This record gives sequence, C-alpha cells and structure tokens, in this order.
Amino acid sequence: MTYIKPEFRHPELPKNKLGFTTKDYEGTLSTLCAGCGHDSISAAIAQSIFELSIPPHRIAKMSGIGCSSKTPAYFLGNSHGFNSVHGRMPSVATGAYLANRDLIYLGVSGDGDSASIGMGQFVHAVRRNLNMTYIIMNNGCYGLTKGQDSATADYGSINKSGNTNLFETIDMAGLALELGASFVARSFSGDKEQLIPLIKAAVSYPGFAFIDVISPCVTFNNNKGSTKSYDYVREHMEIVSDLDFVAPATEIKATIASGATERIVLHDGSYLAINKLEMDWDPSDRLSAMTKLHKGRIANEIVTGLLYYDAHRKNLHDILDTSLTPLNAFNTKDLCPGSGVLEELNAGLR
Amino acid sequence: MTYIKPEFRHPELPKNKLGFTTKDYEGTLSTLCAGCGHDSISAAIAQSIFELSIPPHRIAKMSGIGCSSKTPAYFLGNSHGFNSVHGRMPSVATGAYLANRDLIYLGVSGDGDSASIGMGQFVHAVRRNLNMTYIIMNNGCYGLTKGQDSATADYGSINKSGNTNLFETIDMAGLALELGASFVARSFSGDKEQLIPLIKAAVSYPGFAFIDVISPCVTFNNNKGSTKSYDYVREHMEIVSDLDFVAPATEIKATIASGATERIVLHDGSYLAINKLEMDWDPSDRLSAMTKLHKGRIANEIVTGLLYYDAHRKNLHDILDTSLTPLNAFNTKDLCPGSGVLEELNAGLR
Amino acid sequence: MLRVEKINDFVIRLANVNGTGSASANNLFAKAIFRMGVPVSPKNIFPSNIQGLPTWYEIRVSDKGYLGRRAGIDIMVSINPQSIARDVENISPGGYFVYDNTKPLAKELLRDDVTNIGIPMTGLTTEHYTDPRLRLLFKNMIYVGAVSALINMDMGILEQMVSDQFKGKEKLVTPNVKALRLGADYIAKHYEVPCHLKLERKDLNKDRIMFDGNSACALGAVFAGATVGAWYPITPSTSLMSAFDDYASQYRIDQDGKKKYAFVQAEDELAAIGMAIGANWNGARGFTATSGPGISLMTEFLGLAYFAEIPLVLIDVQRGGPSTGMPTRTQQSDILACAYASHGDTKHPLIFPSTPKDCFDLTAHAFDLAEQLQTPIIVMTDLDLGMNEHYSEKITWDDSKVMKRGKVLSAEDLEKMEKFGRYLDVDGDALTYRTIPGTHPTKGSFFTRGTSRTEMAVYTEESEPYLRNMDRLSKKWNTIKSYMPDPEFPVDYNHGNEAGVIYFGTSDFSTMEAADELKNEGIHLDLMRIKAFPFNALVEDFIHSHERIFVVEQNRDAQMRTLLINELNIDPSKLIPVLNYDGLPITAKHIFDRIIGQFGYSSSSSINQHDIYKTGI
Amino acid sequence: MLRVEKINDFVIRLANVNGTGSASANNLFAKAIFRMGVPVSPKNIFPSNIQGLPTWYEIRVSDKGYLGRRAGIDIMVSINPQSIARDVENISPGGYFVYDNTKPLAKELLRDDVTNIGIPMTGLTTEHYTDPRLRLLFKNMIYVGAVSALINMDMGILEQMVSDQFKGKEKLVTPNVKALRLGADYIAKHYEVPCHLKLERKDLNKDRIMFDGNSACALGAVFAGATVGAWYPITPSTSLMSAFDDYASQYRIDQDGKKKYAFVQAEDELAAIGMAIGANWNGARGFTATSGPGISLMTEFLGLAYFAEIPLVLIDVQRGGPSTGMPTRTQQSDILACAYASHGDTKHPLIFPSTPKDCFDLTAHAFDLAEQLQTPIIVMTDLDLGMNEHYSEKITWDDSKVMKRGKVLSAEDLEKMEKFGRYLDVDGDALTYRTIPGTHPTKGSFFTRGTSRTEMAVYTEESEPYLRNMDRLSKKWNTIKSYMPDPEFPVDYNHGNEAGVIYFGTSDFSTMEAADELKNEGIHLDLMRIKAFPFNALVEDFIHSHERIFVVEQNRDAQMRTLLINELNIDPSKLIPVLNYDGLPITAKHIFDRIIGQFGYSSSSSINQHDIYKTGI
Ligand SMILES: Cc1ncc(C[n+]2csc(CCOP(=O)(O)OP(=O)(O)O)c2C)c(N)n1
Ligand SMILES: Cc1ncc(C[n+]2csc(CCOP(=O)(O)OP(=O)(O)O)c2C)c(N)n1
Ligand code: SF4
Ligand code: SF4
Ligand SMILES: [Mg+2]
Ligand SMILES: [Mg+2]
Repeated sequence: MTYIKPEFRHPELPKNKLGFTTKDYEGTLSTLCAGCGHDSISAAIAQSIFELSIPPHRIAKMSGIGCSSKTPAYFLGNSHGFNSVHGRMPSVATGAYLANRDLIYLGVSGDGDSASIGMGQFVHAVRRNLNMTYIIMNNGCYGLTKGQDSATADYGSINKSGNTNLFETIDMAGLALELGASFVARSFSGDKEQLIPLIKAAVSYPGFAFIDVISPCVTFNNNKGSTKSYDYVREHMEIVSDLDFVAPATEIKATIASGATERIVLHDGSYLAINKLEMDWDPSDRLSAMTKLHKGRIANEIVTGLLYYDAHRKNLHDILDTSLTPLNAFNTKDLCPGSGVLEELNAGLR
Repeated sequence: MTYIKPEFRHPELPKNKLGFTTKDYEGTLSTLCAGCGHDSISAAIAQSIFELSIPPHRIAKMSGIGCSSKTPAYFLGNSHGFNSVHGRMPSVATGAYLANRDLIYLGVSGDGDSASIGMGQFVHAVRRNLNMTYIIMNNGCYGLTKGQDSATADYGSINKSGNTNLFETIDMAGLALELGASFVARSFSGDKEQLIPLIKAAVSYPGFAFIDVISPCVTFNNNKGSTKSYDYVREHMEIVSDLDFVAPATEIKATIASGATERIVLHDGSYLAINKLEMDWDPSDRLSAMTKLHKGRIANEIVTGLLYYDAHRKNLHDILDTSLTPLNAFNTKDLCPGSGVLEELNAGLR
Repeated sequence: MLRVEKINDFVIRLANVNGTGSASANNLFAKAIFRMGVPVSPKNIFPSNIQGLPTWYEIRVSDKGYLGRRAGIDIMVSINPQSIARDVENISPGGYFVYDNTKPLAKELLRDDVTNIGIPMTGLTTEHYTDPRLRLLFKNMIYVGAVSALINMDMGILEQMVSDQFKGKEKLVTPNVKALRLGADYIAKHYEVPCHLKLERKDLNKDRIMFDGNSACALGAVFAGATVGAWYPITPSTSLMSAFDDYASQYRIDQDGKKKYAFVQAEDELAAIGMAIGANWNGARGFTATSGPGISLMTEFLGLAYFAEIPLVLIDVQRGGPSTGMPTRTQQSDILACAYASHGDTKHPLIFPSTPKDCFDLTAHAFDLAEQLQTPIIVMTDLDLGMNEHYSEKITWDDSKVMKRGKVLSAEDLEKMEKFGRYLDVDGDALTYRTIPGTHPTKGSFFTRGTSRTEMAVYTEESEPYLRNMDRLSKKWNTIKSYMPDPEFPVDYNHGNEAGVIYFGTSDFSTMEAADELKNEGIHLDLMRIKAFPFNALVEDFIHSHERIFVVEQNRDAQMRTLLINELNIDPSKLIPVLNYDGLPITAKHIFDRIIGQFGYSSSSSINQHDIYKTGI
Repeated sequence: MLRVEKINDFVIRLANVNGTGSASANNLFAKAIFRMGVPVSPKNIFPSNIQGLPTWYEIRVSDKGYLGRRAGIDIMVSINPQSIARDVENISPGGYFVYDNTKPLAKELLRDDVTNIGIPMTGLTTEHYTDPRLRLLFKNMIYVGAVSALINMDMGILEQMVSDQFKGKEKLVTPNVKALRLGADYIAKHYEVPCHLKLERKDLNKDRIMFDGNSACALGAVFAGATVGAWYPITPSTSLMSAFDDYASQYRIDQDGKKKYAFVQAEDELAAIGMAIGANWNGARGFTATSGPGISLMTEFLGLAYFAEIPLVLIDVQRGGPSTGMPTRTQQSDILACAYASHGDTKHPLIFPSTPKDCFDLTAHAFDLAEQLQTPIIVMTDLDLGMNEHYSEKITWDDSKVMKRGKVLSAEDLEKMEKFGRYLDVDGDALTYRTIPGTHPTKGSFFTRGTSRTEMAVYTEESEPYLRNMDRLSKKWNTIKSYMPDPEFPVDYNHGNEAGVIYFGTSDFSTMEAADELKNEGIHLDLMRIKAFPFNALVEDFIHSHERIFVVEQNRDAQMRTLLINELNIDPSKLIPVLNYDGLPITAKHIFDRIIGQFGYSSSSSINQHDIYKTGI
C-alpha cells in the first residue's frame, strides 16, 4: 500500500499523519440546494477520513441514486466512487468488498434509496455483515424527485404539500437492530460534534456499521409539521451516548470523564470511548437498545448516538472463509488449476 | 353476494352454515413430496375456511413461486388463485385488494419467496397494512430448487449437505413486529390444534394478519442438525398462547377457562379468546411481544401462538379513504367525468 | 446591421438558474403570446438537480404552426452568470441579447453582430422592492416586461393574466404588474422598440389549448375509468401520476366524500406494475407510468402479463438513456425494450401519441384495448411531450362511449355455460374469456399462473397444450393488429411520391416543417405518422408503395426501423434512418439536412446544427 | 414381426417416477454404453416438482455420431403407472416394451406390433431384498440389467462400474450387482436375447467424455480465474453455480486452507448481478448465471454495465418461456431479451456454445472478452446443454494462457501519464483505459456512474459529450465484432451450394444429421454454426454467398433471424426460419421436414412429429 504525497501543499492548512490536508479529501462542487443537510454530512465524512489519516485511495465510495447518493462526488475526490442504480448500492458494495477485502467501503444512501426500492438489499447487507460503513442521509422524503414522502416519514408528519403521512414509519435503525446489525447509530446532520466521532468509529469498525443520519431537505421537507425539519429535530433530539473515537496509542480526549467511559477496542488497537453516564440502556445489549429505541419512538424522542455494537460478529469474508489476500490481487498462476488436473478430470468423465 | 349451493351433496359429510361440505373447499391433487409440511397447512387452511362458512368464491388466493406458493392450487378449488412471480405476491395482492375491498385475501408464500427476493414487498405490505392474511410456509430452505439455505435458516442450523449456516437468521415474525404489523403469529404445520384457530382469527382480522408457520421440508431440511426439522421443532416449540376463535354469537369453547381469557372483538362481532394464563407477556403490547420473541431466540425456544395484535390500526383503504363500494364495481357513469367538465378545463388551458 | 422584419416567426430563449422561480414568469410570457392568437411552443430545458444549475426556457413563435424545436436563437435573455458566455454564443447574427447591466458586463460578452440590450434588472428590483425573495422573483417579471415591449406584445393581456393568476391575493397584483412595467418602460426609454421581430395579433388559436402531455395522459386515464394508479416517482413520469391524482380527486368523489379511485406510491417499479396487474386481474382498470429505468425493472412482470393474459396500461415517458442516462432530456429510445420486454417469446403492443390531444385520446383508448386484448398496452410518450406545454387541439369526449371490458363473463353467463375454459379460443380470434374473482361461487374460478397450462387453465408440462397456447398467442398478435389505431396520413402530404417519410411521437411538427422546406427545394415526400405497433396493413402498404422510406426517430439505434423490418419483413436497404439522439427535441433542420443529403444536395452538416447547442443543455 | 437388425443405432427410453433414485441407475446404464466405445446421448426429461411426477430418461445410441434427440422409441421401459399408457403409445412399431409383470398388466397396454417383455421387478426385489427403500432402488438396477442383456451389453463393464461407484462401501456392491444379474438372467431365461437392436463394442470414444454443460461452464470459469460467483437459485442454472463452488473448493485453496474465491448466494437476481458488477468494477473476475426470469430482473443492471462499461460475464441457461413458462424444458428464447436488454440504446455481445467442450472454452474466453471489451458478455446455453450429460471432446487447456485483463492502468502507468481520462478513446478502437480502486493515492481515481459524462468521467448534461460517448459506444460495437469467436463451417458441409443453413447451440447434432439425410434426398446444403453476436464478416459473407438460408432455432419468434436481418441489413425474405419450441430438444426429423418442404418435396407434417411426444413431457 504505497502512496505518494500529494502535489499541492497548502503550508497554511493543518496536515494529518500522512501529510495530507483537508483539501486532499475534498470533492467537486456540490450541486445540492443551499442548506441541504446532505452537504453537512459530506463535510463530516471528509473531515472524519482526514482525521483518521486514511489515504484517500484506500476508500471506495458507493451509492445509489438520489440527492444523497450524489454526494460521494462532493467529497474524497481522490477516492474511486460508484454511483450505481437506485436502491442497489448494497449489492454492488458486496461485490466490491468480495473483490478486495483491504479497501474501506463507505456507502451513502437515501431513505428512498434504502427504505423503499433498496429495502431487500439493505436487509441482506446487514445479514451478511459486510465490512462497510453504511450511512443513510435520512430526510423522510424523495428529494431528487421533488419531495414525495418516503417510507421513513414519520406517522403524522406533514409534508410540504400539506398532506399528513398515515403510514407506519420504517425506523431503519430499529430494523437494523432487529436484523442483528453489529453497529447501529443515529445522528443528525446538524450535529458535527456527535456525527464525526460516529463516522470515525463506524469506518474503523470491522463489520457492518450503520448510521441513520437525519438530514433535513430544506427544499421539500423543512416545513412546519414535518418531523424531519431542522427545528423539529433540534427540539426532539435526545443525545444519549457521548462517544469519542480514539486512534491507536493516542490518549483519550478530555471531553469524556474517563471514569464514566466504556471502551470498545477495535482490531487495530483503536477504540471507541463511550460515556455511559447519562445512558439508560446498555449499548452492548441488543434488547436493551431495541427497548430504548421503541420507548423513544413512543415518546416522540429522536434517540441519537451509538445505539448498539457487537464487537464479535463475523463479517462476510470470515463467514465465507476467503483468503486473506484480496481476491483481485491473484494472478493466473494463483487461480488457474492448469492442464495438470485435466487428465484425472477427463478420466472421471468416461 | 349471491351464491348457489354446490351441485354435489355428500349427505354423510358435515355441512357448514352455507351447506357446503369440506369437499367444496378442496383443491387439485398435491404434487408436493409425501410428508411435506406445506400439505398440512393447506389442509388447515381449507378446514378453517370451511369452519368459518365463507363461500369459496369470496376468497382470492395469492402466491409467489415455490413449493409453498404452489399450494393454493391444492386447496379452495372454487376460489380464484394467482400464482404470480417469485417474491412479488404482496404487490399483486395489493392491487387486487385495491380493486375489490370486499373479497378476502389469502396470501401464501415461502421463506425464500418472502425473506429473500420478496423482502422489500413483504416489508411494504406490512407498512400499508393490507387487509389480508399472509402465511409463510417456513422451512428454512428453498425446497423447489433443491434445498439451498434460505434467509430464515437459523444461525448454526446444519443443512442436508452438512453445511452449517453462519448467517444471522431473519425472524419474519420479529421483523413484522418491528415494522408495526397489526397481527403477528407463529405456528407449526404439525400442530393443527393451534394452527386452525390462528388461521381463522387471521382471516377474520380486519388488517394485515401475518402467520409464520414452520413447515418442515422432508426432502431437503428434515435432517439431524436442522432447526426446521420435525423433531427439532417439536422439541423446542413453546406453545404460549392458547387461542380460540369465536364466530359472532356463538359461545366460547370450553378449552379455555373463561376467567383467564381476554377477548379481541372484531368488526363483525366475532372475537378471539386468548388464554393469558401461562403467557408471560402482553400480546397487545408490541414491546412486550418483541421482548418475548427476543428472549425466546436467545433461549433457542420457538415461541408460537398469537404474539401480537393491534385491533385499531387503519388498513390501506381507510388510509387512502377510498369508496366503500369496491372499485371494480363502478361503471362508466360512475367513473367518467364526461364532456361536461371539458369546457371549463379547456378554458383553463388557454 | 441589415435585417428583414419578421412577424410571428422567431425564437426566444430565457436563460436562468433553476429553483429561482423563473418558471411561472416564463410560462406567463408564453401564455400571453398564445393569447395574442399566435401559435407558440415553449420548451423547458432543465438540469437534473433541484436548485442552482442553469435552466433554459425556449419559446418558438410561428403562425405557420411550425412548433417543433428550431435551431437559432433570435432573442436571448440571460441572467445566469454560469451560462451567459455560452448563451451569448448561441444568438443568431442579427439577434438580440438582453442582459442585466446593473454591473457592467465583460466586454467580450457583447457581440457586435447582435443588438445588446442592457437593463438594470437587479438595480430596479433593489430600488423598488425590499423583500429579497420577492426581488428575485420580480427580476424575472422585469425581463418579461422588457421582452414583451421589445416584440410589441399587448401589455393588457399580460396584466390581465397577472390579475387572474393572483385572484384572491390581490395585493400581489400591483407589484407584479409594476415589475412588468418597469421592464417595459425602461426598454422603451433606452432602446428602439418594437424591434424587427414583432408579435402581431392573430386569431389562429380558436379551439386550441396549451397543455402538457403528462396531464393529458392522466386526464385520459380518468375519463377511461382507471381506478387504480400505482407508481414510483421518476422523472419525467412523476407529473403524470400526480396529475391523475389531482384530476381524480376533483372528478371522482362519491356521495360520502370518499374516493372512487386508489392512488398508491409503491416502493419501487416492480411493485407498481405488480399492483397494476393485481388490480386488472381483479377487474379494476389499473395502470402505472414510468420511464426507462422503471421499464427495465418491470420486465419480468410484463412477461407474466403477456403469458397469463392480464390487461394492463403502462405509460412510458421516455427520457435519455441508457441506464440513468440523461434523466432530464428527451428521447424515443425504449422502443425495443418495450416491444420485446421480457425473456422467452414475448411481444407487446405499443401506442405512440404525438400531441396532448393524442395523449388524452390514445391513453383513454389504451384502457379499452388492454381489456379487449387482455395484454399490456404500452403508451410511448417522452419527456418533451410529457413535461412541456404544447400547442394542441382542445380536449373533447363523446359521452356515448362506455368502457369496453372485453370478454368478461358474468355470473349469469356462467350459469348458462356448458363449460368454461379460461384459455379456450371459442370465437376463433384467439381472444379468450375471463372471469373476475368473486363472480360465482362454484363456476368460473380458475388458477392464474405464469407457467404453461391447458385451455382449461390446468397446469401442464406437456408439449402439445404448450404449443397450442403459444400458437394461439401468435394468432392473437394478428388479431391485435386489427385493433390498433391506424397511422395518420397528413392531407397534402400524400401524392404518390417516390419517397416517403415515417415518423411518430414528438417528431411530428419538425417532420412536417422539414417536408415543407424540402418541397421548396423541389423534393416531394409522402408522410405517414405511425400511431401503434404491431403495424397494420396501412403501414405495410405505405412502405410497399414507396421506393424508399425515411424513418425519423429520436434514438441512436433506429429502433422503430428494426421493428418495421422485423415485423413486416421489409428489406432493410429500403428504410433510411434519420436519427437524432442528443437529448433535445429533434429539429426540422436536422431532418432536412439528412434527407436532402440523400438526394445528393449539399447540406449543412449536423455538426453545425449542434453548434447551436454548445450550451449543451 | 419383420425387423431389420440394428447395430449401435437405437433409442431407449426409461419411464420412471421422480424422486425414486432412478437417476443414478439410468446414468450408470448410459455410461456403460459409452464405455462400450459407442457414442451415446442421454437426455433427462423431468417435471418441475421434487417427488412423485413422471420423469423420463432417453438414451440415443448412434455410432454414426448422430446424438441429437431422435423421434421414435425403440425400447421403452416403463415402471410408472402414471405414464405407462402414454409410454406404450410412443413405442415405434417393431420396438420393445419392458414392464413390471409382478401384477398382470391391463390387456390394452400390450400392443401386438411391439415385443412385450414382462419382468417381475417388484416380485424379484421383494423376494431378494428386505429394506423397502433398497427394494425401490434395486428395481431400477433390475431393469438396467435386463435391458443390458437385451441389447447385448458387456455385463463386465456394468459390474466394474458398480464396484467403482461404491468404492469404500463395498458391501453395497454385491446387492447391486446381484440386482443387475437378476434382471439379466430373468430376461435371458424367458426371452430371446440379444434382440435385433444390438450394442457392439467399438473404439469411437477415444478422447471423448460424457459431461454436462453446466459443469463445463463452471470449470471454464475456474480456469479463467473467476473469483467471485454470485447467484440466485433457479433451474436450470443452479447446478452450474454449485459446480463452480465444487471445482473451486477443489482447485482454489490457499496455503492457509482458505478460499481463493468467494461464492455467494444472493437474495435475488438483481443482487446477484449487482455483486458481479461490483466485483468487476473492483478488479476481480465476477460472474453470475441464471435463466430467463433472472435475465428479466437483471435488465436494469445490464444497462448500467453497458453504459458505465463494466466487464461482466453472465451465463443464461435458457429454459422454456415466457414468464415462468416451462421451467424444466429447454429453449433458445432469450436471445432478443439478452441482445437488447435494458432501456435506451443498449446492445450486448452474446456467445453460443454447442457442446460441453464449447461451454468450457467459450466461458473461459468470455472472461477475457469481458475485460478486454469492458462490457457484459452473455453466454447463451440452455437446459438441454446444461443439465444433460453430452458426448463431447475431452477438456484441454493451454498452460501458456494468461488472463487478458484489457486496458487496466497500474500505479506505474499512472505515474508516467500526462492525464488520465476514463472514457478517452486513446487508441482509436473505442476501448478506453480504466483503473482499479486503490491503485494510486492521487492519480487515476474517477467516478463511475450510469449518467452521461465527459471523457474525463465528469458528470455532464451537455449534448455534445453525450453524443461523443454514444458514438464511441457504436464504434466500440464494431471493435467488438473483431473480438468475437468466428462461426464454424463444418468440413464436408461447405461446397458452395445454393442454400445454406445457419444454426447454433444445441441444434448442432440434429442439424448435421438432417443435412446428411437431406443429402441422401439429393439436397445439398452448406452449414454455418454461429458462435457469437455481434456477427463478424464471415457470417455476413456466408449469407451473401447463398441464395437462401435456413435459420434453425429453438424458439417461436425466430429471434436469431431478427438479429441477423437487423444487424446485417439482410433482406428478410432470404432467411427462412426453421423453428422448434415445444420445450424438447430439436430433432433432425423436425429440421428435415421443414427444409425438404421448402424444396417442394412432400414431408411428414410437424404434427405427427409431435405425436411422438404425446407423453408430452
Ligand atoms: C429505478 C429508478 N426508479 C426511480 C428513479 C427516480 N429517482 C431518483 S432519486 C429517487 C429517490 C431519491 O430519494 P432518496 O433516496 O431519499 O434521496 P434524496 O434525494 O431524498 O436524498 C428516485 C425515485 C430512478 N433514478 N431509478
Ligand atoms: C425470478 C426467479 N428466480 C428464481 C426462481 C427459482 N425459484 C423457484 S422457487 C424458488 C425458491 C423457493 O423457496 P421458498 O419460497 O422457500 O419455497 P419452498 O419451495 O421452500 O416452499 C426459487 C429460487 C424463480 N422461479 N424466479
Ligand atoms: S432537494 Fe432536498 S435533498 Fe435534494 S438537494 Fe435540495 S435540499 Fe437536499
Ligand atoms: S421439496 Fe420440500 S418443500 Fe418442496 S414439496 Fe418436497 S418436502 Fe415440500
Ligand atoms: Mg430522502
Ligand atoms: Mg422454503
């Protein structure tokens, strides 16, 4: 994994361990609406990867179709990206992950992309425990097609055209929990403080790490009565876990009183520090997390933070018992049995 | 809704209120393997409809593709049936239900049909709260394609070819609960006693009624080590709710000590009588049901019976506020605005 | 600058930023021209995002009724810094460039072969209005006012429309009218108006309307008695489905105030078509609309509907392919995908409307055809037709019409019948009888499936019944031909010439215009507009009675030509493709160039015809 | 009964109930014939359920090497009460009927124009064996023994095979051998054996094998270096994917005992192809296999792979369509669906293997083609080829072969490069350079998408770059032609005759046999077997150098013919379709009848050719 220092140096800009500046993690100019929550998440992603000092080319950006799914073009310009088809990012990400277990997969999707047309693939990505970070930019509507309700629109939420949603909402975090996802979190595009450590934790997590990020659509779903508007989210958001991500051999941030923290140590020695002080459930206990979520729903509280983690679940490559060498690194000699085996094989067919 | 008494009379056979005998609810000869759990479920369905005295032609049988999805041909021969395409029965059923809200929709599917290719449609059928009975004949494998593991195969279950499933199982009942389904039950093809009342209750229920019926595949998944074999299920099945279905104005069966029972009264005056005696959760409380299921999973108990019901959720027609007259009953006069409105309409376009 | 005066014959393009509310001002302007009694054709060329990218509104005025897209911009209004440079390039020499000169414009943007008309739009708005949001909106009204004065538009009409538009919110009228006047007065004061491009009152629009094809299709579905609309959002079909909901909620409320229709947003296109199929199977007229990607996802279900013989209306509002392609551009490139959708031996009838009137009539007709023929009918429209307001004949309806439900048996029929076989060809036309679930307690029930079956709808794996069924479906295909709408032969364009032109859909206006231009060059062509596939005898005769045929299409691979040679066994060398597939509506010039080339005349190459679109929109 | 003796030239059909373990006994029997050195071709005709319905195993013996399906059964063994009546009907006059006479058989089942051979199979098993399950199995061995004696098979071979088969479980050998002998001895004792249909040792099978096409494709994928196999179960492609897993788990284990491949059962076909696309995008050779319904579901993704130019190998094991159709019958009816899969202007190269050897070679080759051409390559096989054991040349491999990865840039390449443009046509062959994610930290990254883009892979909605890209893709289509495998011209079948025959896939043997029969009638035909689409110059020349061409296909709508006339601009009248679509492999007689009819000879109609299959299997 060799890499060369970027050509452009911006002496004034802070550098990460690799000597890259934030510039090296930027993408092309966003074409989203001014104020769109998605842009804040893009920024948080770029910032997280910068802070983690991950070389841009070790990341593969995967997405479906939608305003949210466009964002991978707007961050990490030095990373390959794949803007596939609507709702099918999980399968493309699965194939990519199978081809090369060494890259870091960052999937970005929308609530329409994942909760409607992509529901089947989302569910099975969870089931396979792909080693990837899966972020849903959740605005409760179909932004790119002009604001129709999505399946994550809350029961009773009123959309821009004044219609009240009478369908049960699909809580993607709750769903992920029910399906046994190994890392489940929820956050808000407006809360970088919480979002960045979550993204860093997710990216460093050796399994399927899901973050449902509420991300208001300023153009179509930021109206009064919408439960996905900036105002509503700010009013109803309950920040429950105070999390910090700690890179290998760095010291734990002051933001968390160490006494109160629990550490989730990851394969590379890095760990998550969770402040359990004001948490009224156990994030390592699925049932407890499900219960917390369920009660939050009833109380109209938006429970955010790291809801659940399971440090031990096997990921897809472990389950399939594939070689530790990335499959895309093998050459003909490694893969082709060669004519040698054919004598016996032909003989068996007579 | 007129109907004529069936031509053939079998004086010896018991008749239901309509004068039909069980013969009138039979289908063509099954082509499934001898001993297949699905055949028992087919029989239970026919028996339930007979006992409910529903005229066969008021039922529409919907299914996808699979051994399970073939069964609608083997019961209720006087009902229309639609064996659609793999995993897409829910959408076809939705369209049929929208066209005629007065028929009774009986959907039959398999675990492959619903938990894999059909996952998205299943989830959204729940979300829309179709007024239908949805039965999954769950054998943990793909019978018709010769026994591959399905997504409901339990973690650790060993299949016929000796492979252990290392993927998380998808518990369709748990999923339905998480999604807010209004009627969720689990049963076993081998337990008619429990299954028939559940089917009768589901069919009479005015919303989406889901029954996950474990139905062993004798040919491909009845081996030792399989958690969907007859033996395993019998050993690990915990019968939790003792339920009875009571038709309008009949008296409650003796099987249940009336003291211990709770009644769920349905629109037509019929009701479910549930014996809560040995139930350690509240079937009218979603969280309590989810908790019970979750604990059962951990304890390797197969929790069966009526797990949860919500008598009050609006079904799709209520949500859409459609006419009480079936849409397929309207004629041209009812539907065509006629030239009268065009003058004004054209004027508005100038 | 030497100029010839032109009356009611020019093209105006308004360059703006999307999401800034220019649409309503632009529509107002186009509508005003319509009210001058002059044929007009506006086209909205917009980006695939929601806010901030360049968007263009192009208006063609032509009292000859040439309403296809035309190359060359006579008057360009550009208030979009992102596109202004490219916009300036696109003005025809001798044309006009209207811009905001609140801040001085870069010299190089001011061409000397066009008249540059600076108006301090921003300046005027800041001077006269306080609310910043309104300032943005009124800026649009200012250039509308200015250009109106420039072309001698009757201001009374504009002001009347403004007051109609804000009926109820009267206090919005004055500031809007004021904005119009600001623009008009300023230009009148500083420039010579009217210019050599003039509007002149005519009375050509009697019984004409301005209507978008999507709304027209939706209205057709309402009139046809469609009761189940299942859909999944996708540009450019989204507005068709919402129009259905709008019209139905207006015309389809029962005495209890409940809806005599169901409108369901599905989780994806597979579910949308599944719902439409389920509804039709159960006796209701269900339909769905989508665009290319949705068509691909519906492929499996289309095969089921073909083989199980379930009525279905599917509207494909085509956009630029392949894959996600150019989602906000127009094309006619789903023809093969639709005609032969699904694996195995499957074929589907297609219908090709050209105008909003067509959209209404043919969509309504499609519902009868679907039930009579018991198979999916795919209405092939496109983004240009669907999302732009088109100059069209007014909508009419014959109240004597009743829904043609095809061969459906009632309980009484069943009582009378000896035996019922769902797939028995009783009448010899390969169209068989069906029953709706719930009709009769003991008769007429059958099992619907996508597998092979006997005439009695009993499952079979035997070759003979399978073959009988497949051959009946081939025979049915011939029956279908006789049900399909005839092609149209424009009067004055069929005089037994040696060469003919086949066209369809939105190539309509441009083809006619090209034919006229060619006539001036001494090239006489017969025209035939195809309205449906499979093709009937009239289509075949037209081809056989001409030496060579030009087939005008808006796709790369000449897909309609493929259908013609394959289904009619035509020698391919006889059919000469005339193709446009750049995502923009085809122009008469484009067609003219290609055809005249075939007659050995020199012709301006397609390239410089595309230069005009360096804007690349 | 008058009979001509026949050596190594007859057809045996074994009628049984599925799920009773007859398969292994039947295979044993066919294999034994192969070991006699005589060409043989078994075909399994099975129902679409798991247990209890009729299933047939048909064996054609022909040392002339005519191994297509043949009409007319010479020896019928039927132990299935469900089908016995129909089975009896299907015996050719003068043939043999072997049945279980433990209980007396209904008189009317005993035809007097055939030799009826009763053997108390059930009786013998109950007499000699106790375990009821084994009795069922040995019943099969008894008829195998009996028929072997009847046709003078070398029992030594059979017994040898039995002992090989049960290596390890020796105590199973004796009872099995005993069963064979019981059958052989009984028939020898009560009837005159051998009969007039005799097996005779030959040495024709050197370097030949019996192999199923699905396993051969799978083996080809392993040799080609496929590392990601994503799939969803569907008949008849399921066994292809499991064969891949089997071979790979044998040949692809690394030093740590881990797998140098990934085998994933997807949740559906959309996911399966999505995974294959993701793998290829990321530089691994991913593939998937499916059948018709899966193809339909993969349509959207195929359009993405075409437009984003992602390599992909997709194997379509075709079955009877449309829709779910006849899932256990064979057809070549997905050709149009695959060639033009997806909306918009899309086309895909197809490859048509005819034999297991072909399946191996061409599947392996497909992986090189996919990466060199950066587009999906669809291998079109079918149920007959895929699921039956075919007489085939042995498998060979040239060890000097290395994977041809096409234009992939390394970190070093990127370092050296001025600029990298993913869609820049640097070499003028319309094939552009790609980079694999993770190659270089600051160079070569690009964004893959299904929307329109510039040569630099930057999103655009401009017409010109869109057009350039579409035109490059057309140009690429021509490049593709030059990469596709040439058609095959069988020696001795190309003598510049006036008429030619085009065929492909599993119509191979039957077409050659028909050509020989026609030669005997004085009708000389030139033959060409198509191996790929798009067609190269050789295909075109063959067509142009013949007056008329018969196109042999196993579908209803003459789909290959459509591709020929459309892509090569051939006059349709020149291409005469010869079609079989009853779900059973095409026979020489079927082809013979249709072609000879065209030469004005009287010909037995297709109907009585189908009579033979009243069994309707
Ligand atoms: C197969 C298919 N169907 C429909 C569309 C149209 N479409 C584009 S984006 C989108 C939904 C976007 O919603 P979401 O995923 O929530 O993203 P957002 O724009 O809200 O961020 C749809 C339906 C498409 N591109 N492809
Ligand atoms: C689109 C499509 N893919 C695959 C298949 C093949 N197929 C038929 S049944 C089946 C799965 C059946 O499993 P399940 O639903 O559990 O039913 P079971 O046979 O176990 O009762 C599959 C994959 C198909 N018919 N259609
Ligand atoms: S439409 Fe909504 S989601 Fe899309 S960019 Fe604008 S604000 Fe964001
Ligand atoms: S294969 Fe399994 S599921 Fe299918 S019929 Fe046989 S036992 Fe039942
Ligand atoms: Mg959204
Ligand atoms: Mg199953």
